[in-house]
Amino acid sequence: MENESYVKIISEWDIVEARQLGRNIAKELGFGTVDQARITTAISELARNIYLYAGEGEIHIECLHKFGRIGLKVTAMDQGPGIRDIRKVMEDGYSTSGGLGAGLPGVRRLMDNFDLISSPGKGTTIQVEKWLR
Amino acid sequence: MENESYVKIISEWDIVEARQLGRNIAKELGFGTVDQARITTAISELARNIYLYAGEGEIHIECLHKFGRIGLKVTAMDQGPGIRDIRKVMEDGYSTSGGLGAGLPGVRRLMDNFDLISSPGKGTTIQVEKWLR
Amino acid sequence: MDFKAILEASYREMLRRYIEESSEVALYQGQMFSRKSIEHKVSPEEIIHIHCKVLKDLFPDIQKEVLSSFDFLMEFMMDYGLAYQEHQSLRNRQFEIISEIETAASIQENLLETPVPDHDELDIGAISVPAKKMNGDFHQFVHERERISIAIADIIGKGIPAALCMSMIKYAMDSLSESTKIPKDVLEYLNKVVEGNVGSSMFITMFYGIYDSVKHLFTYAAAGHEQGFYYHSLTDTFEDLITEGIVLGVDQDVTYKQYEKRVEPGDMLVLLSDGVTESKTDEGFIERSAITDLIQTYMHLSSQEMVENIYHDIERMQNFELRDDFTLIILRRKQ
Amino acid sequence: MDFKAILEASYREMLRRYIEESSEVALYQGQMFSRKSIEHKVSPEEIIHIHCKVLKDLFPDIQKEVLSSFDFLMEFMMDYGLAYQEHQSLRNRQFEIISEIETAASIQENLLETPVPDHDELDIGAISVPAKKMNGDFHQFVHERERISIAIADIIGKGIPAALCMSMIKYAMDSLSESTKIPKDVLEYLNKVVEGNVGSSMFITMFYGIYDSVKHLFTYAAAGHEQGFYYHSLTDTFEDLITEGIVLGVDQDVTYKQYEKRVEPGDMLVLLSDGVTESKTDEGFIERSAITDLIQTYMHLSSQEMVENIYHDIERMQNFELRDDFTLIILRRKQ
Ligand SMILES: [Mn+2]
Ligand SMILES: [Mn+2]
Ligand SMILES: [Mn+2]
Ligand SMILES: [Mn+2]
Repeated sequence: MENESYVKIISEWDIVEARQLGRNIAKELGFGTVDQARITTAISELARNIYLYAGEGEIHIECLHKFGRIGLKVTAMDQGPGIRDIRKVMEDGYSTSGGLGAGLPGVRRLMDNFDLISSPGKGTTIQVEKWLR
Repeated sequence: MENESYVKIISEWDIVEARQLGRNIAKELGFGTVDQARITTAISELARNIYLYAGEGEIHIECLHKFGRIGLKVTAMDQGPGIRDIRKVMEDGYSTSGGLGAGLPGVRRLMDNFDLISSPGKGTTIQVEKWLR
Repeated sequence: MDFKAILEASYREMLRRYIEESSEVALYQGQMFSRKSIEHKVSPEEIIHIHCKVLKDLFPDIQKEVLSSFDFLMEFMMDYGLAYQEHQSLRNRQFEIISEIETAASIQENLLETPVPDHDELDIGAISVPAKKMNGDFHQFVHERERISIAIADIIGKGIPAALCMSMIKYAMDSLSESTKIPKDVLEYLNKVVEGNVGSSMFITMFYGIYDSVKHLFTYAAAGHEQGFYYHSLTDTFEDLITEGIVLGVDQDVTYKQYEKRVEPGDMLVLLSDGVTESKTDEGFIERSAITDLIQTYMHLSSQEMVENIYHDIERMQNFELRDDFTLIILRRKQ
Repeated sequence: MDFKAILEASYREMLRRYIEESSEVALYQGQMFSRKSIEHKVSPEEIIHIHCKVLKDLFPDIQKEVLSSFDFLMEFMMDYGLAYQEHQSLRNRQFEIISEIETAASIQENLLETPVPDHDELDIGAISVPAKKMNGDFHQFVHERERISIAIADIIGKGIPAALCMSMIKYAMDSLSESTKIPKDVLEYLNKVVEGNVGSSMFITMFYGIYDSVKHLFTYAAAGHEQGFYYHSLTDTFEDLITEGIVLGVDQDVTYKQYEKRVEPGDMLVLLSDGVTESKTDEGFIERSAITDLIQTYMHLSSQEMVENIYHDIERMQNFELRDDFTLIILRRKQ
């Protein structure tokens, strides 16, 4: 297993590929079925956001080994329009109201760490991590 | 099958008996598994309320035949302390916050019709109905 | 042992028992236990996972395909799980907001407290009840020597925005210099304040009157406010307190007309907000005559008892749901 | 065909495909479809029921016990289903309240709008962001001839109650007569207003300063407010703007000390609310030195760009959750 793998998100099929990649790596690292599904759902959401709002971008998946702990890190990046009001999209009930799915608060809940950098017009990078318990 | 059956609620075992009675009648009337479970949950909640707040009371279950439709009616009655603020107990999020379960708003959701009469110091009567679709 | 381990062990035991006996007891226990897992924030996809695991233990020869079907079910439940976690967080926030509104409402109540003037020759009663937590109606009594001024205002709109706007009006009223205290001047001044400060989205109706308790002369003016009543003791009849004038906040340069009324012994001034007259019952809006009927009914009581009884009657007519803030003031010249 | 029939048919097809191929595509489709069923308010116990029914169809020889296990699972999910329905209803109510608060917030924003003064020799930047929807921080610039007055205040508390209180302060500031506009007098006057009007529950911290743009002299006083910074261009060092004085609203008869500072070219005044310095990150509260470090980082930019960049950095450090209202003003004398 390489230390970092990535999927280019251009079509909806790539979302599935990113999910598959994430699930495989999560499994190899020893995550249980529920956590595998959570990691996959988070990746799915991030990839779908790229597909829907930025048109294209990339999902990178890395294995983490820090302080004797094992984890998985997902980075979603795009050069899309960026997020104008970050606090708004991080608000509960904002994205789910239209059946838009988990949204970024959902991604944050599914994972252990969450970080977001976005500049309007330049793009968005989201990094999330999950640690093996 | 008689047209009306009832269970006296005195101990926690009677809650189970009321549930069983309700489930049986619902089944006989032709309700599907999901609706059987809903009716049973509603009865369970009403019986439990009697057991917890009034000490004792009764659960009556009737078959309804009206306008060519078939239904089931549950009446929960007690001579307990009554409900002081009806608008409060019918409020969402009020009873569920402490893990108290569905509460009366839940019972209302599980069934088709809901009616409540309560006088402080005299007791409470709740009637709910569910119709076969 | 942490809750998830307890959950798994209990689930196994309850499910085993249910499959053996098909008993209602096991189902009841299941339901009781599910509340505990809700309390412990166990999400539904975890329940599916535990169910699958327990099945595998209980039925070692279960079809592989049936087990794998649970992966699909779990995936399907994932978004339900998230919706459910969002629920927890929304509910907590909701409780926060409600307690905040309650604090604000009690600050407002403090701010607007206005004792009813006590006067040998006058009997005054007042009641003001918000439809929601915060009051968008305003009333104020000021008693200076022989003059008693009475203001009653209604912000168009209810709730928090109205309350915010009203605390400004209150402040503006307090900073009125004594010389300006002539009804039409007061309204013209407040009109400028509202126009300048509140923005185009807010309008306020207002009635302002001054009772001279030596001459028993009531001087008043109004800005688009619900008309009050005047009760003539001599003829036992009611008359509308007709006033002209546009609501505050529409136009900087409005002028208001001023009116006068000589008040005889036993006569009454009835001032109100539209929440009183526009009360909606099952039979539709109540008529203004219903209010005067109620006043007739309770006329033998003190003014304060009158306004309270009328409020309670109207509250009940509306099934205990106020659709608008309700303010009613009665001033009677004693016999 | 109604949604439940579509759901059942699609579920069967997706599950069959998943069991055959074990493919990620089927799982993805499942997740997408589950959103639709959430939208259509299908509760989780119904999903369990459908799953069971489909299994029975797909595997006619499935163990009877396995099928009956689903009755138990369904019972267990019942309360989850109710919690989930409650979620829908709470969310709707919440949106109602939130829209009310948003209206109030936009009124407030209108009310508090204060354009940053434009001056040949000064470069001023200001940002004020509420932690919740409504701002409990206040700032105001008034530019009259050579004098630019800067007020910055913080209501102890946040949200609606603070906002209510603040609209009064704003009104009191507006009614200051020009003669009173000496920092210590302003604070002493406002102290009386707060004491008299707001009640014992509310306290306000405030900084008030006047910049004389001819003499380049900054005169200021403060009431318990978070200390600002003074940047000396010559030595490239920061100094705390130390002030003495109790918060507004505690004691009627407080007097305030007044201070002066001669501002040299390139020097900066940094005024803030405690929401800036008491930002809490994962590593604990940020140090005041973190603020001056950020100022150093962005010093090559305009004052407005500086305050905006500093805000965005601190917002991110806090995971986009502000714990308090955030107000930051920088005034720099141009080189
Ligand atoms: Mn109103
Ligand atoms: Mn009204
Ligand atoms: Mn504050
Ligand atoms: Mn603060």
